[in-house]
Amino acid sequence: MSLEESRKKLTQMPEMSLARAEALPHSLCPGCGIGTILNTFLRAMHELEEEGKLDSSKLVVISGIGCSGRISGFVKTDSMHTTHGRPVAFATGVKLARPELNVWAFGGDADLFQIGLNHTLQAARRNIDIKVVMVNNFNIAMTGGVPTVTTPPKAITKYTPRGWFERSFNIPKLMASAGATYVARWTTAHVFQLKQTFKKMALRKGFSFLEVVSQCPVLFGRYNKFRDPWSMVDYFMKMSRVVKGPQYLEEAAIEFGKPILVGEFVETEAPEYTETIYEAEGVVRK
Amino acid sequence: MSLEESRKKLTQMPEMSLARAEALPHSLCPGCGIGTILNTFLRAMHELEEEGKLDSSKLVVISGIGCSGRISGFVKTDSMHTTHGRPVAFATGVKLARPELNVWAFGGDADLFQIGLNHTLQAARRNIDIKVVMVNNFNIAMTGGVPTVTTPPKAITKYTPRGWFERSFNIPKLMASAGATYVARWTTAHVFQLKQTFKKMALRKGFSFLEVVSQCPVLFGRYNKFRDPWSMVDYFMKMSRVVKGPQYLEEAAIEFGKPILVGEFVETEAPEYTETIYEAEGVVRK
Amino acid sequence: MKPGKYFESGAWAAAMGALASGATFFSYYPIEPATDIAEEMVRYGPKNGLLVFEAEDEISALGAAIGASWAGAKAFTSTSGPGFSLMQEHVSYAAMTETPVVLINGMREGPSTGQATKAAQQDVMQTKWGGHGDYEVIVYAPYNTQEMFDLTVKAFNQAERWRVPAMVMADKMTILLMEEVVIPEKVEVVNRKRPKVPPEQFEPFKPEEDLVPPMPRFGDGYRVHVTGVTHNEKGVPVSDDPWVHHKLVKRLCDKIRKNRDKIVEYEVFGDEDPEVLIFAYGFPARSAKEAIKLARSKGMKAALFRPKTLWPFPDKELKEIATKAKKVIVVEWNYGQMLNEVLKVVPEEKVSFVYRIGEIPIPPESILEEGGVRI
Amino acid sequence: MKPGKYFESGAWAAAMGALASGATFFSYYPIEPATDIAEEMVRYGPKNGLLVFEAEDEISALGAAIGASWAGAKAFTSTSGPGFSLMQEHVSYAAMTETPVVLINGMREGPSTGQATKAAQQDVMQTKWGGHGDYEVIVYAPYNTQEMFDLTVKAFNQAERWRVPAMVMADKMTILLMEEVVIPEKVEVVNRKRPKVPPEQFEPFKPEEDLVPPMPRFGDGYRVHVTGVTHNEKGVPVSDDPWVHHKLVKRLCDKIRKNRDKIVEYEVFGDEDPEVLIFAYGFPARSAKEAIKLARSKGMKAALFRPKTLWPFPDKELKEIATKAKKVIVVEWNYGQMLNEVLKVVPEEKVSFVYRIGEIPIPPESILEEGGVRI
Amino acid sequence: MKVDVRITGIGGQGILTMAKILGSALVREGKYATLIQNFDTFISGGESTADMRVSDQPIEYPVFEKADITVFMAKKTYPRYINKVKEGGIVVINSDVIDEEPKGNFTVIKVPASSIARKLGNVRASNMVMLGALVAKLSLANPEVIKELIREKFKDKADLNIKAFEEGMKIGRGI
Amino acid sequence: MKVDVRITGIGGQGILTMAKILGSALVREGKYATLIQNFDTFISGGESTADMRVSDQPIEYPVFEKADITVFMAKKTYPRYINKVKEGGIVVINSDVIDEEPKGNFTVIKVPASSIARKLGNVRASNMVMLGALVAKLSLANPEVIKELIREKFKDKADLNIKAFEEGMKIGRGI
Amino acid sequence: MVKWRIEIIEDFCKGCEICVNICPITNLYKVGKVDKPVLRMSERFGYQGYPLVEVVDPTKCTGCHLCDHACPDLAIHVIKEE
Amino acid sequence: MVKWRIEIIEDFCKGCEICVNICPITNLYKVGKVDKPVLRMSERFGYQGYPLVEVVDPTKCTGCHLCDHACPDLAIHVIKEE
Ligand SMILES: Cc1ncc(C[n+]2csc(CCOP(=O)(O)OP(=O)(O)O)c2C)c(N)n1
Ligand SMILES: Cc1ncc(C[n+]2csc(CCOP(=O)(O)OP(=O)(O)O)c2C)c(N)n1
Ligand code: SF4
Ligand code: SF4
Ligand code: SF4
Ligand code: SF4
Ligand code: SF4
Ligand code: SF4
Ligand SMILES: [Mg+2]
Ligand SMILES: [Mg+2]
Repeated sequence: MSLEESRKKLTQMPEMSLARAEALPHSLCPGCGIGTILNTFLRAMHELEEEGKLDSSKLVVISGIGCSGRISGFVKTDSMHTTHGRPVAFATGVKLARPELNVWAFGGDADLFQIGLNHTLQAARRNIDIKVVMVNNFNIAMTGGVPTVTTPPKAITKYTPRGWFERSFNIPKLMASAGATYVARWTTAHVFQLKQTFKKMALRKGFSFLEVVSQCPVLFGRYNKFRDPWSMVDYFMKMSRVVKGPQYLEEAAIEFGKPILVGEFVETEAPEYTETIYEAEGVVRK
Repeated sequence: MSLEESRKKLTQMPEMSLARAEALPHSLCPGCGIGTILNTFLRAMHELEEEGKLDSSKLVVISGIGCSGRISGFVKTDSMHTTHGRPVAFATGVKLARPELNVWAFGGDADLFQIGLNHTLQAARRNIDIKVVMVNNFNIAMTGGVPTVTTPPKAITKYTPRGWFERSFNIPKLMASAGATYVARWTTAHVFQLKQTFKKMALRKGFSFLEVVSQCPVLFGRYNKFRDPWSMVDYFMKMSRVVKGPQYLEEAAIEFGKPILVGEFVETEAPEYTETIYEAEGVVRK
Repeated sequence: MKPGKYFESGAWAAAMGALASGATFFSYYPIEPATDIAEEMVRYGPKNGLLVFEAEDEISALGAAIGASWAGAKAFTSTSGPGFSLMQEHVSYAAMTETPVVLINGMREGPSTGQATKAAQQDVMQTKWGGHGDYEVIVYAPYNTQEMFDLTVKAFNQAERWRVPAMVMADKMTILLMEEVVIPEKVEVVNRKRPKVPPEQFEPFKPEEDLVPPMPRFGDGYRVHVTGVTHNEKGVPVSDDPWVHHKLVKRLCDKIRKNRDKIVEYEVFGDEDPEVLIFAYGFPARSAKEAIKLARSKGMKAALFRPKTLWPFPDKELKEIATKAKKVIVVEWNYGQMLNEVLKVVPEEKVSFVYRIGEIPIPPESILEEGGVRI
Repeated sequence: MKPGKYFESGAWAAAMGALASGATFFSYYPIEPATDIAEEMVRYGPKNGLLVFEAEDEISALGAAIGASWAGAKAFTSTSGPGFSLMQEHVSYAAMTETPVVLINGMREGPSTGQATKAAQQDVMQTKWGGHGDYEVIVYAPYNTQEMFDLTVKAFNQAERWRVPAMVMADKMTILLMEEVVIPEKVEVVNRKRPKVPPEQFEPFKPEEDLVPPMPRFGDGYRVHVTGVTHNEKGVPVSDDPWVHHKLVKRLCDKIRKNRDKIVEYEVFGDEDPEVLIFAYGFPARSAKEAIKLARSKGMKAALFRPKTLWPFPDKELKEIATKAKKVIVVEWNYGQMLNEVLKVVPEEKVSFVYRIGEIPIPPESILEEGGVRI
Repeated sequence: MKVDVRITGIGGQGILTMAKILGSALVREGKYATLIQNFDTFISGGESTADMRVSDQPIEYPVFEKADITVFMAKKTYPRYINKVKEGGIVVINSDVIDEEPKGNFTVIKVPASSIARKLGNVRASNMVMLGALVAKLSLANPEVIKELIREKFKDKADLNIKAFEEGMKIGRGI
Repeated sequence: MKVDVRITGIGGQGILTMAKILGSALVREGKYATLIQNFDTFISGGESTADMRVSDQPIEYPVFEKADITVFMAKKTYPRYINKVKEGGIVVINSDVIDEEPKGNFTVIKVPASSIARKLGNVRASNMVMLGALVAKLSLANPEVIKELIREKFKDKADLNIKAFEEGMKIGRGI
Repeated sequence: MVKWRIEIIEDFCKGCEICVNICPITNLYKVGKVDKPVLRMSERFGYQGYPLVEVVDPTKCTGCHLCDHACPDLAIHVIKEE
Repeated sequence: MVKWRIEIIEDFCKGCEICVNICPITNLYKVGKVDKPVLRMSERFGYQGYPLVEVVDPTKCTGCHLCDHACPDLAIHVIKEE
C-alpha cells in the first residue's frame, strides 16, 4: 500500500475525519504520548460534530513550539503553529476578533509554564473562553531533553546526570490560584477520560485548562528507568488516583513514586472575558 | 537653604544613611506611597546595619521600570534600574554570581505581575534568596494610569471610564501557589510593620515576597473618589485586617469596600536555590 | 470621525487613519508615547466597531494582533523602543506567515529606557533588521499630522495588499505635535485578497502572479494551517529540504522587492537639479524644508529628498537626484541610521551628516551650516 | 581542558574558549543549535568554576547574565534566531549600561521557526540593528572550529576591554562541524578595568581616555547605580536634558567607532592585487577559499576577503583591496545582509551576489560561475 | 505673518485646552497653527508648556526659542520663560498667582484671572480668562469661533467659560 | 590525497562515535579530517549520517556529494546513499541488517558486524566491527592509535570494543 | 452478534507496542486465560522501519477501544461489524 | 525628660499632608483634646512649589515616629533630645 493510500485509508475512518492526512504519519517518536492526545482529541471533536454540537469549521487549534506544539499541524481545522510559549497570546487574539470560534491552545510544559507562563496565567485570570491543553512530558523534549518546571525532583536528564535540583510547580494549584474556572488533569493512560474532557471543554464557556501527563520515552523515560513507552503508560495507570474538587489541589504536585492525582480539580463559573469586554467597552459590531 | 545643603542635612540624619542624596528630592508625586516604602526601607536597612546584622556594602537593590522602579535610584547601595518587568531576572544573575550579596528586587504591579509575572513566579518556585517587594498601586502609573492585573473590579481609570472589567489576581495566593516560602502584605499605612518586614526579609534565607498596597493619588486615587493622598492612606488603615497564616490566602483578593487582609500569609522553609545549585552542579569555586 | 479639518495631534490622526482603514482590533501594552494612540483608541474605537485589548506585554500584544488578523480582523498595535524590541520575534513570525498587521511606533530616545519622553529616530534600522531571518516589511515615516493620517491608511492598505507587517515609524514629536489635519470625504481602503475557489481546491500559500496568495479567514471552512515553520504551498511544514526554505523566503522578500515601485513613496521639494540636496524624514524634515526655502531664497539650487517609505527605500530615486547634486546633507535624530542607505547610492565624499542623537531641534540655518553650505 | 590538538565540534571549541577566557557564569534557555554549547557547559563548566543557569526564557537568560556581570562574573549566554530576537531589549540595555557580556549565537534558517536544524547567516544584520536605539557591539564570525575557540576568547576579551556586548555569530554548520582544534598552552585573557580610586572619589560612568570607564563590582563598596535611563557620569538619571543623552550615546558608540582599528579583524587569502575578489565569512568562506585556489590555479589573480569581525566592519580595508579588483563576488547564506555593507564601499556595478537562503552548500565552482567568473 | 505664542504653567491648569481651542479656531478660519506640548510625564503639578506658532501660511518648522506672546499661568515656570520673551513682545500674566513684576523690553498685561474666574463661579475657568486676553492681543482668531469651540468642548458648562473668556477679552482689549 | 568517507545508519548505532574516533586518530597523527553530522533532531531511530573528508592537507571545504567509501549500518538510509557512491569506490555493509546486494561500479565488503559483536558479547559493539573494516580499507589511520582512543572512550568496556575493532580489521584486510 | 474488525494502517504504525499492552486480552493471554491474544508484535518491519503490530485473533476482541484510542500514530482502528 | 525635636527639610517637602494627618496629636487637636497640634500646613510654598508643613508645638510630640516613617519625601525627621 502506498503512503497515499494509507493516508486515504486513515481519513476514511469516520472518527478520523479531522485528521490532516497530508501531514501524517507524524514525525513524533514511537510511543510518544502526544500522539495519544492527538488521537483522543480528534475523536472527541468528531463525536461532538456527529452529535450536532460542534461545527468543526469553527474550530481553531493553536499550538506553541515543541514536540507538543506539532499537534496543530495534524488537525484538519483552521490551525496555527505559533511561536514558543505564545500560543495562548495568539489564541486570545483569534477569540477576541471572532468570538464565535471554538479556540484551543496546545502546548508543552515549557511552552505554557516556563517561557510562556505569563500568558497562560493571564488568560486564566481573564477567564477568556480558550481551551488550553498542556502536555506534561516532564521535560523540554524538542531541544533534546532539558529539564523544565515540571521535571520531578531528582529526575535524571541529559543535563542533570545527578538529578534535577529545582523545585517543580504544582500545576493545577497554580492554575486555580490564577483564576482558572476549569482545571483538570489526566494521563495518556486515561484515553476515555481524555476524550470526555475534550468534549466537555469544547462545550464549556470560559477558560478551561487540562494538563495531560504524557510519556516522552526517548528523552525522559529512558533516563529514568522506563525501558519503553508502555512502561511509562503503565506507571501512569498504576500511580493515578482519581479525585474531584479543589481540596485536592494542595497534594497535586507530581513526584516520582507518589500517587498522581487525576480528575477535575476546579469547575466553577465566572463571567466570560470575550463577552465582558465587548459589553464593557461598548463595541458596536458592524 | 540651598538644595545642596538640604541634601547634606538629609544624609546627616543617621537613619537616612542609605539615602542617595544626589538623586533627591525624588520626582515622585506629592503623597505618593512609593516614597513611604523607600523611607521605611532605608530605615530598616540602617537599623540592621546599626545592629551589626547587615553590611550595606553587600546590599544590592534592583528595580524594574515604573514609578516604583525609581526606588533603586534613591538608595545609596549598589543598585540596578533594569528593564520593565525583569528586575527579578537581573537579581537572579546577581545573586547566583555572588551569593554573599543581599539582593532585593522592587517593582510595580505591572512590572512584577503583568509583563514580568513569569520571572516573579519562577523565582518563587526556585526559592532563590531574593527579596521581592511589589508596590501595588492598582495601576500602571508611569504611563498615565492604565489598568493592570491588580486593578480592583469596577475601578475607574482614564482608560476605563465605565469601570475596569477584568478579574484581578489574588497576589498572595498566587505567590504561595508558585512556591514562595515567605509571603506578606502590608499597606503604606503600616509604616512600622513595613520596616519590621524589611528587616525580617533581609535576614531570611530563601525567596521572600512582600506586597505593599500603596496610594497613587494622582492617577488612581483621584479617579476613584480619593480626594488626596491621605484619604487613601486612611482608607488602607481603616480597611486593613491583620491576619497570619495560609488559611487566609483564599480571601486575600482586594476589592473596593472589602477588608484588605494584611500580615504574613506564608512563612515556611525549603532548600535555598543558590546553595542547592552550587552543590548539585558541583561548582568548584576558584 | 466626520470629514473635515481638525486641529489635532499626530496620535489622534493615526487613530483616525486606523479607523478610516477599517481597523477592528487594537492591542497594546502601554508605553510612552504610544499610549497617546491607545488613549485615542479607547475613546473612539469601540463606537466605531473596534475592540481594544490591553495585553500582558508587547509579545502578546503583537501575537494577539496576528491571531486577530487570521480571524479576519484588521489588526494593529502600537509601541515604542523597548516594546518594539520585544516584538521582534513576532514581526518575524508575521512576515513568515504573511499576516497583514500594522504597527505604529512612537520613537523615543534609546538605547534602553534612555529619555522616555524625548523624541528620536533611533529605531528605523530596527524595523528592517530587528527580527531574525530575512524578511521585508513596509515602513512609513510621517513628518506631519496629516501624514500621520494618510500614511497610517497606507500602512493598512499595503499590509493588506501584500500580506506583510507594515509600520508607521513616527518620532515622538510627530506623535504629539498638533496642527491641521484633514479627514477626507472618501478614503481608499484596500482589503486582503480572499480565496476565489472552494476549500477543496484551495492551496493557502500558493502565490498568484503578484507573489501574494489569497488569504482565508479562520472559521470560514478553509481549514488552513498557519505555521512559522518553512512550509510548502499547501501550508505543510517542510523542515528537511532547504530549497523549499530558499524559495519561500525569496518569495516573501520578492513580494516587496519586485513590487517596490508600487510601494515606494517620497517627496522632492525644491529644484529638480539641485546643487545641494538634503535628505531628511520625519520631524527633522520640517526643519530641512525651511533650510531649502532659505537656500533657494538666496539663489541657490536646492532640494529636499524626503522618503515617505523608509522600506522599501527609494534608492533609485535618491540616486538619480543625488547624482546631480554636489553636496548631499543627511539629517537625522540618531547617530547614523538611514545614512547607511544613502551611502549605498551616494558617494561618501558628497555626503555630510548633520545629526543630533535625540530630541534636539536642528534649526534650518544649522542644517546648512553644519552641512557645509554657505548661504 | 589540557592544551593540545583535538578533533571536536565548534560548540565544544566555543565552550573551551569561554572557559579559557575565565567565564564563570553561563545562562541559557534551550534552543537548537545553541543547546550544543549548553551541553558542553554542563559537562565542563562546573568543574572549571562556572555556574550553569537554565533561565525561564531568553529574556531572563540575558538579564541574569548582565546581573552576573555586575556581580563580577564573566558571563555569557547562547541562543539562536527566535531567542536572539527576544534578547534584543537586553542587548540594548547591556550597551547602555556598558556591561561586558558575551553571546554565542548559532544561526539557523529564519524568519520565525523556519528550518530549525539547518544553518544560515540570516541574523548578522540583527546583531547591529536588532535592539532599539543607537549602540555598537562587537561581532565575530568564525569560519572553522579553531576560530570557534579563538574568536570566543576574543569576544570575551573585547567585551571586557570595551565594556560592550560581544557576540560570536556562528552558522549552525560551524557549530556542528568537527575538525582539528588546538587549545594553546597560553591564552591571553583581558579583564575589565577596575576603579583605581576609593569609592568616595569614584564616578562610575566617567570615561578614561579610551572612552571606557572603570567598572566596579557589586558588593565591593562602590555603591554604583546602574541604569538604562540616560545618566550623567555619576550614574544619576537625567531625563530632561537631551544633550546629556546625545553625549552619552555618542560616547557609547565612539568607544567602538573610534577604536575600530584595535578591534577590526579580517583575513585576506590570495593575491594582494586581485582581479577577482570574493567576500565571504563563516561556513560559505570555506567554499570561497577553495574557489580562490581554483581560480589561482588557472592563473587568475584572485583573493578572498574574509571579515572576522562583522562589526565593526572592516570597510576601509575592504575598500582598499576592492578598488583594485574588477569583480567582487559576495557570498552569503541569506538574501543579502553583509552585502549592504559591501555596497557602501564597493560600486554596485562591480558586485555580484551569490547566495542561498540557508543551508545549501555552494560548491567552489558555483561561486565562480554564478559570480560571472570564467575559469 | 508668523506669531509665536507660548502658554506656560503647571499641569491641571488647562493649558492644553486653551492652546487647542485657539489652534482649532485659527484652523477653522483657514489660518495655520502648530502646537508643541512640553510636560513632565507623570508628576501632578509638574510643568506644562504649549508652544504655538501661528501663521497664514502652512508651517513647516514649529520650533522656536523666544516667543512673541507669552502667557504665564503659574509661578513655577515664570523664571525659565521670562528670559525667552522676544524684544518688543507681549507678556500676559495671571496676576493673582504671579506677584513678580516682569521687567524688560516688552508689554505686560496683567490679568487677575483667578479672581475673575472665582467671581464667575469656578476658579478653574481662569484659563478661559487668560485665553480671552490672549485672543484679544493676538487679534488673529475670531472670538465668535472661539466661543463656538468653547461651547462644543464644555457643553453644559460652556456659559461660565464663555463668560470668563469674554472678561479676559475685555482686559486684553484694554477695556 | 583526499578521501571522502560516509557512515550512515540510524540514531543510537554509534555512528558519531565511530566517526569521532576515526577523526581523532587521524588528527593525532598529523592528518586532517572534517566531519559533518546529519541527523533528525529528536526522533529516536531517525536517520544519522556522518560525512568525513580525510586529507593530509588542511581541509577548507568539507562538503561532498559522492563518497569514496560508504559504510552502511542500517537499511533505512541504504536506498538514499547507495546512489551516492563514487565510481570505483568502496561500499562496506553490515550484512546482518542489509540483505540487499549492492550493485554498481564499486567494491563491496560485507561485514556481519552484528553477529560478530553479538558473539563477542554485545551487539552494540557492531559499530566497532564496522570501524575496523573501514580503517583497514582506508589504510590512513594507525590502528594502534584507534585502539588507544577506544580505550580512552570506553574505559572498562574497552576490551570488548577493541576486540570487535580487530575482528572488523580482519575482514577489511580480507583475512 | 457484534463482531469487531481491526484495521491496521501499517505505514503509520511505529511498533510502540502500546496497543498490545493496553489490550485486556493480551493480559488474559499472558496469564493463560485465553489461547490467543488479539494483538501481538509481528516479525515484519513497516515503511518507517519499525516492527509492526499484527492481529492474531480478532474474535477475542471485546471492542473496548482502548487500543485504538491509545495508539499514538492513529494506526489501529477497531470497527464494529454486525 | 525625653524631648523631641522635629526637623523639616523644606526643600524636600511636597505638602502632601500625610504627616499632619497621621500624627495622633492632630486628631486630639481636632477634637479639642489639646490646644495646639504638633504639625500643620503652613501658608508658605517650598522650593518645588508646594505648600510646606510646619511645626506648631513640638512639646506635644510623643515621639511616636509615625510622621517621619510615613513621609514619602524623607522631609520630616523626629529627633530625640534629652
Ligand atoms: C523563543 C524560543 N526559544 C527556544 C526555542 C527552542 N525550543 C523549541 S521547542 C522548545 C521547548 C519544548 O518544550 P515543551 O514546551 O515542554 O514541549 P515538548 O517538546 O516537551 O513537547 C524550545 C525551548 C524556540 N523555538 N523559541
Ligand atoms: C518593555 C516595556 N514596555 C513598556 C514600558 C513602559 N512602561 C514604563 S513603566 C510601565 C509600567 C509601570 O507600572 P507598574 O509596574 O505598576 O509601576 P508603577 O508606575 O505603577 O509604579 C510601563 C508599561 C517599558 N518601559 N518597557
Ligand atoms: S522526543 Fe519525546 S516528546 Fe518528543 S516526539 Fe519523541 S517521545 Fe515525544
Ligand atoms: S503617578 Fe502615582 S505612583 Fe507615580 S509617582 Fe505619581 S502618585 Fe506615585
Ligand atoms: S498500532 Fe499504534 S499503538 Fe500499536 S504498535 Fe503500532 S503505533 Fe503502537
Ligand atoms: S478493542 Fe479492546 S479488546 Fe479489542 S483489540 Fe482493542 S484493546 Fe483489545
Ligand atoms: S513633611 Fe513629608 S509627609 Fe509632611 S507634608 Fe511634607 S512631604 Fe508630606
Ligand atoms: S512623632 Fe508622632 S507625635 Fe511626634 S509629630 Fe510625629 S506623628 Fe506626631
Ligand atoms: Mg515538554
Ligand atoms: Mg503600578
